[in-house]
Amino acid sequence: MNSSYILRRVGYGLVLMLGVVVLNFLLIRLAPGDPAMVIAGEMGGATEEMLESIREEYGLNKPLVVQLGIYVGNVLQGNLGESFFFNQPVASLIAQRIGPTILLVITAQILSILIGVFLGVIAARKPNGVMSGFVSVFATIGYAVPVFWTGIMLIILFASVFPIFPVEGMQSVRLRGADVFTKTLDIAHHLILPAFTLAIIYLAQYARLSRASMLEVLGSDYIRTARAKGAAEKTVLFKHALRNAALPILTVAGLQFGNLISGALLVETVFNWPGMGRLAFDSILRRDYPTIMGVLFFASAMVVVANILTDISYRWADPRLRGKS
Amino acid sequence: MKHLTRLLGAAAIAAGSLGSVPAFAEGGTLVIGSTQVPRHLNGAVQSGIATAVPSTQIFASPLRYDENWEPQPYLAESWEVSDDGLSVTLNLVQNATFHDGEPVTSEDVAFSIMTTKENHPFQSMFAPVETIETPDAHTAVIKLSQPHPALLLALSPALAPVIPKHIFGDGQDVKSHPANAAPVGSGPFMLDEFTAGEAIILKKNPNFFIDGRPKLDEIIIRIVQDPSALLIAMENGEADIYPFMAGSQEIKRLEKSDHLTITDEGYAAVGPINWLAFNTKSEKLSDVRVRQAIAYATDRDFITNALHRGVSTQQRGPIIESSPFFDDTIEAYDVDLDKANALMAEAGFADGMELTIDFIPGPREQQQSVAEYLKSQLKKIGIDLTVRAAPDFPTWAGRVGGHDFELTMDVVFNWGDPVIGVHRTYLCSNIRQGVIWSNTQSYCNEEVDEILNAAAIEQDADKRKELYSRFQQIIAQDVPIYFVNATPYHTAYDNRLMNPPKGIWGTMHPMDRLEWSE
Amino acid sequence: MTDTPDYKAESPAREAWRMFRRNVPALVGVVILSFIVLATLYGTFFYAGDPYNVVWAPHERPGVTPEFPLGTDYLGRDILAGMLTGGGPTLAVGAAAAAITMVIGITLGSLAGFYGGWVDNLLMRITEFFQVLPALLFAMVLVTLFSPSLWTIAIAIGVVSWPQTARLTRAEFLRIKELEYVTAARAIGARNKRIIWKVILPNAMPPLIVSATLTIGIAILFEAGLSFLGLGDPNVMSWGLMIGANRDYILDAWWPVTFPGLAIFFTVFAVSLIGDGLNDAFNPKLRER
Amino acid sequence: MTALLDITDLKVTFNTRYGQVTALDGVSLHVNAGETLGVVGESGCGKSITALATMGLIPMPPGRIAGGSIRLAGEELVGASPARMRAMRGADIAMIFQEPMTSLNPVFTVGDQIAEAIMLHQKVSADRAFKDAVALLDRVGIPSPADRARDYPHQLSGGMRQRVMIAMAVSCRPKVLIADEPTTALDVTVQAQIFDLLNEIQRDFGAAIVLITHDMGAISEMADRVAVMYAGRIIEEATADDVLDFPQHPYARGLIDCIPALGREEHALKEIPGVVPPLHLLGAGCAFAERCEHANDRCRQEKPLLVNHDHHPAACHAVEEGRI
Repeated sequence: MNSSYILRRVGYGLVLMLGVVVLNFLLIRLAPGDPAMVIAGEMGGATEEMLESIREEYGLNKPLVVQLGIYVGNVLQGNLGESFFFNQPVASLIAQRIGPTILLVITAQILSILIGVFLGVIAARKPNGVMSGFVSVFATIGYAVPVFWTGIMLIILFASVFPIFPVEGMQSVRLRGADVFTKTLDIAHHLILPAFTLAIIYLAQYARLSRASMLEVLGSDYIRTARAKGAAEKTVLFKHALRNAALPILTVAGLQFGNLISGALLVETVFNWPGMGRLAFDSILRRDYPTIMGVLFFASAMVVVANILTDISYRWADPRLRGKS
Repeated sequence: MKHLTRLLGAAAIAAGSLGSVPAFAEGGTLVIGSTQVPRHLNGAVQSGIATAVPSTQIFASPLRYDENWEPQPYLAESWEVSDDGLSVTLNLVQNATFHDGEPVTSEDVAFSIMTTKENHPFQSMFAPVETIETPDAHTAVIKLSQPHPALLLALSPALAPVIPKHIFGDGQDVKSHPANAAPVGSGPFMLDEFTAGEAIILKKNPNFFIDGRPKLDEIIIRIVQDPSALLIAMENGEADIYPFMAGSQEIKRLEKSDHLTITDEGYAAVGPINWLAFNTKSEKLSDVRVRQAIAYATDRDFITNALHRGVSTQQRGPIIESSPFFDDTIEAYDVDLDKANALMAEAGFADGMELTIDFIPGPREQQQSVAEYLKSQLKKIGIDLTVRAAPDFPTWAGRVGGHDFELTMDVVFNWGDPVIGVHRTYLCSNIRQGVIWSNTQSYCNEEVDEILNAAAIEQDADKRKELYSRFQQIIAQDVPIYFVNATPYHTAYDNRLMNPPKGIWGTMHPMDRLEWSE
Repeated sequence: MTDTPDYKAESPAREAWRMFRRNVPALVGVVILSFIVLATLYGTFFYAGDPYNVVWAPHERPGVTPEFPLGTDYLGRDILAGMLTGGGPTLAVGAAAAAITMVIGITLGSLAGFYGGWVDNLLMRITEFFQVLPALLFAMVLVTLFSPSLWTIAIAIGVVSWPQTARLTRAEFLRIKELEYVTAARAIGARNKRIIWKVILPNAMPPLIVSATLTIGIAILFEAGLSFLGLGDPNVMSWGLMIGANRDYILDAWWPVTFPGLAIFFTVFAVSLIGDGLNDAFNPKLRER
Repeated sequence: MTALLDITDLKVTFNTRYGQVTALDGVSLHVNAGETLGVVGESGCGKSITALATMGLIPMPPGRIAGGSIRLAGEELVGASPARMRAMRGADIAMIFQEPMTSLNPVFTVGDQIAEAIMLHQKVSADRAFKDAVALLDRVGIPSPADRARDYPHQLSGGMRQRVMIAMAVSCRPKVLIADEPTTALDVTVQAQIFDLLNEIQRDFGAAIVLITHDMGAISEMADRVAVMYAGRIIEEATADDVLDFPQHPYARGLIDCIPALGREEHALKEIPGVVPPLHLLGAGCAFAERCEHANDRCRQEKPLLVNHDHHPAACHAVEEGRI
């Protein structure tokens, strides 16, 4: 892999992030409503002097460009400001929550790719078979179900009918003193429903995509070559075909990451998952602008990182792209 | 996949069995479920139940109250009110220390009360306090500009936490002080971990100044904003106590749980009143007959019995009905559509009118549902009501605080003494633009001001009661507010909990006596 | 197979229509969607009822009281009335958002694809930038900042969804502009505007039509998500709003959230069946496999 | 002596959206050890289907072998178990495809792809197989084979890739090597090199080669015998010299006329008018009738059979009747 490519890619990612910072700032400052009023409201009411001192304190009375400069400068130093609501650094609020979100998103991503691709490959073997039909129907269904509704239905189901999975939270508070193994299992147990809920949409899409991609690849000449060599069907399918069919899947996986984060926002809200999505939602309701901006920043950063990783792994997976820019 | 399921299934059983073990023979953990998110943990500068519950565990205060509204010693082992009512002497315990080992002195008490006076939204609590003298390390003398009978109640844990001067007195603004999220107090529990918006973990203060307390080892306040999720947690034993539960579905559902007890005790001092407020300065509502018509058109019975499914109780006046000051002879405005229509016609609105109603975002059943009910009910007297939903609290507070509303549903607490929680709503002097829960109705009646100011300094309980009676009669006539119901706060707790928080302050009170029966 | 070349010459549109007509799932989609659209348009003529009115005891189960076949919600409001009234805004926002998405996406995508060079570069950088922002989060912020109404919701959804359309349009333009008939059009001196609108765009339409169809589905899901979170227009009954409003009571009453959820599901399901059908119809070779 | 590969009356059908079509309609071919059989015809005439059928690579469905037999060294392949077919493919019978560009898997190195073929049929270590692959690359004339073996297909030129394909095909010393238009996609100079290589390989390994092509020039260079196919049938079969010098069937004549060769300058270069009709539109008569200047009513109504004239069979009524 050539490192100058990675550097360039990372550099471009940083430029995108700078764009996100500027956009965030402008959006929120240009929006109607006086942030000082909001801060004061959270503190329990305000007089005009209080508003003035808040403006002073938060730099709200400076010209917009100056405010932007200050904000960008602060972000560059890793300072995302203080939450209006919690009076705590936004960075530390997010630090507490980014882990659960990544855990949820990555788990859902892996689940959906593994199961989806497996179903898709099976379906591609017999393009007109029962499995193929099932994958098509299932993909359309999975795509059409609102993710929050799936979550609610699962809660109804597992809260009262089959109470075998926890339906809210990430860990059981009772296990605070437990050993790492028990805690890990506990988190995994809590993770099942949210991760599955989130995975289901993408799972269906991956199944459909990998079916199409496999069909395309299976019709190609090199698959015929592999068969002509006398390779077994399993080898043909999982070695020769899947390696090639995986390329578009990888691309989509990278593109889906942003959507996955959006979905995580709903899923976290439904399952009371202590992640960034819920922080975003709560902060929007509280008009806690610094926190909203911080979450948008980090969520975008996650997408940028995911995109860079996708690009790099795509180059790794497709030798034709190695060494090109 | 199969293996994984089995493994997790096993873990589920393991976790489940661990989860059902409530506590150990001694000490143990109490998990409090809360739907409210505290901004921070310092009750000296932040009102509201979300902050008060943890704050009262972390910070001790001069006095505490028993179930009968009787003050009890706490940081002050004794106290004395001068005959003229202008000074209150607190004699502090000798052995109290903050969690960092520093002793609690009269300096800290003086600093705390003055800080609260300056920063707490309830300005009437300590408004008459002029100075606090500290003749020695364990004596504080509060000097008042006028008699202030409400002061003793204001020295409760929920309203007057004693905060360490050596931490909060460093010159930073106490409202946004970093220590608010990592407070050091002298209460029975100390902060172990605070994950904003998620959980507050408190552990036993081993050096608590009351011997043998607290009984519990640990209190975990879990914030679960979705009430359904909290219900499930209560049913599964993932949480032990759920205070400030107001939804009929929650109450009715948890009543069915064998391992839980449901009570509506523990909210006497809170005095939460759910009401319909009128902007008396708005064009159409400045006519008292319109306000009366709306009052007569509203069916309080329907709201409490059908809408709230019988869990809430009626509230007819500005002082909570459970308070000794409540006067039950006032006009209650029981539903009477004929009278309502007649009043509308008299006011010149026989052809009806258009109005808007806001509601405070909160428990849906108490606020939004009532607003939506009014939309369909007021149609009967020709009022076309538009519900103006606010997506969030700041939006609503902006409208109502900015007097940009006609009707709004709101919930306001009495906070024990009328001086603290009632006066603020009716005094002409408290019509303050931009301040929520001030006199946002812009109601001004000089006679009411006179009565309230007299009641604030009246030290004779009977005379004070009489003054409040007159106040309630006038309010009933002027209808700046139509009182709907007492918010039906209930607490659900595990049956095995001993000494559950049923005092006048409920869970906004140190839980040092709580213990598990096993 | 190479041994079965297609001899019959048919106009592409006719061919597509013929293929579509034979596509059973797509026809199922058309039937479901027509039913839903008719029900939201005319349902209230047959089943009058104000969805805001408290008409009965709260949480009446469906099928118990004949007047309220789908039961009542937490306030005692008629769920069926809500379903019939709530579909209109949901569908309208979906369609409007898809239209906005297509307009932005096609405009930027065709400019980028047609002109190439720095225009393409700039527009694609902008597109990438928008793709970095998590769409729902960004839409939430937009809706909250500019106060929720059907229009702001539609615009917010459009603003976050266009990049994909832009990329698709660009790719089509890049492909088509190299084809002989475009060269021919240039040769006879057609102006750029004409080539973009009259020559290339019509030929790029098939994948764009498919994409537009799917965008409607995505937009409906978006609207539902926003309403569910309480960020929709609170004064307009919509399916998402019904789910969000009744969510607190799911342990006691499953029906007030289930029915609107099913309605959203069937709408999006039908739309995507139609989209798939169109896709197959425009690309008959894919279907052969 | 029995032929090494003997195809008799092979019939292959496909289900398409136009209904069932017959892609091969009674094809019979044979090739002996060390011999090269050329199979010629325009695209779509069934040459590739014949090759794929022989390899057992007809996609089923939609394809189906409706009748006939394929024998390799006496063993019947039609109806052989998939496992048996797999064991034979690549080992006893191998194939080189038309498109070296796309016939190699883009994500594996060429060395790995050859080594895989070796390991599929011989019990050798991966190391050994790779070394053998390098040797094979050397054998097919690829310079610095050890380095090239670690290259991916896209890093090689078309000619190189075809050499790789050949190396892969001969890696297990197959008895029969089917070369399906092995040079079509290549430059003329490279074509000649590939043919030389095939000839050498045949000498060294003694394989029978079935060379499928539409290029009569290739036939003249490589083939011992030639079978001409049209619309799923063999319409003429003879030694290469016979067919090239004395083509019988009007279609074969047309093909020969297309060759721009020395010594035939008196003919202007001709094209056969029209195209091969789609299989689903085939009527009862001779499939070539629509394009044939000699066609009469009989031609349009009755399918001509392959009739032996002086060891030079052709399926044409006109030839049979002596009209041409």
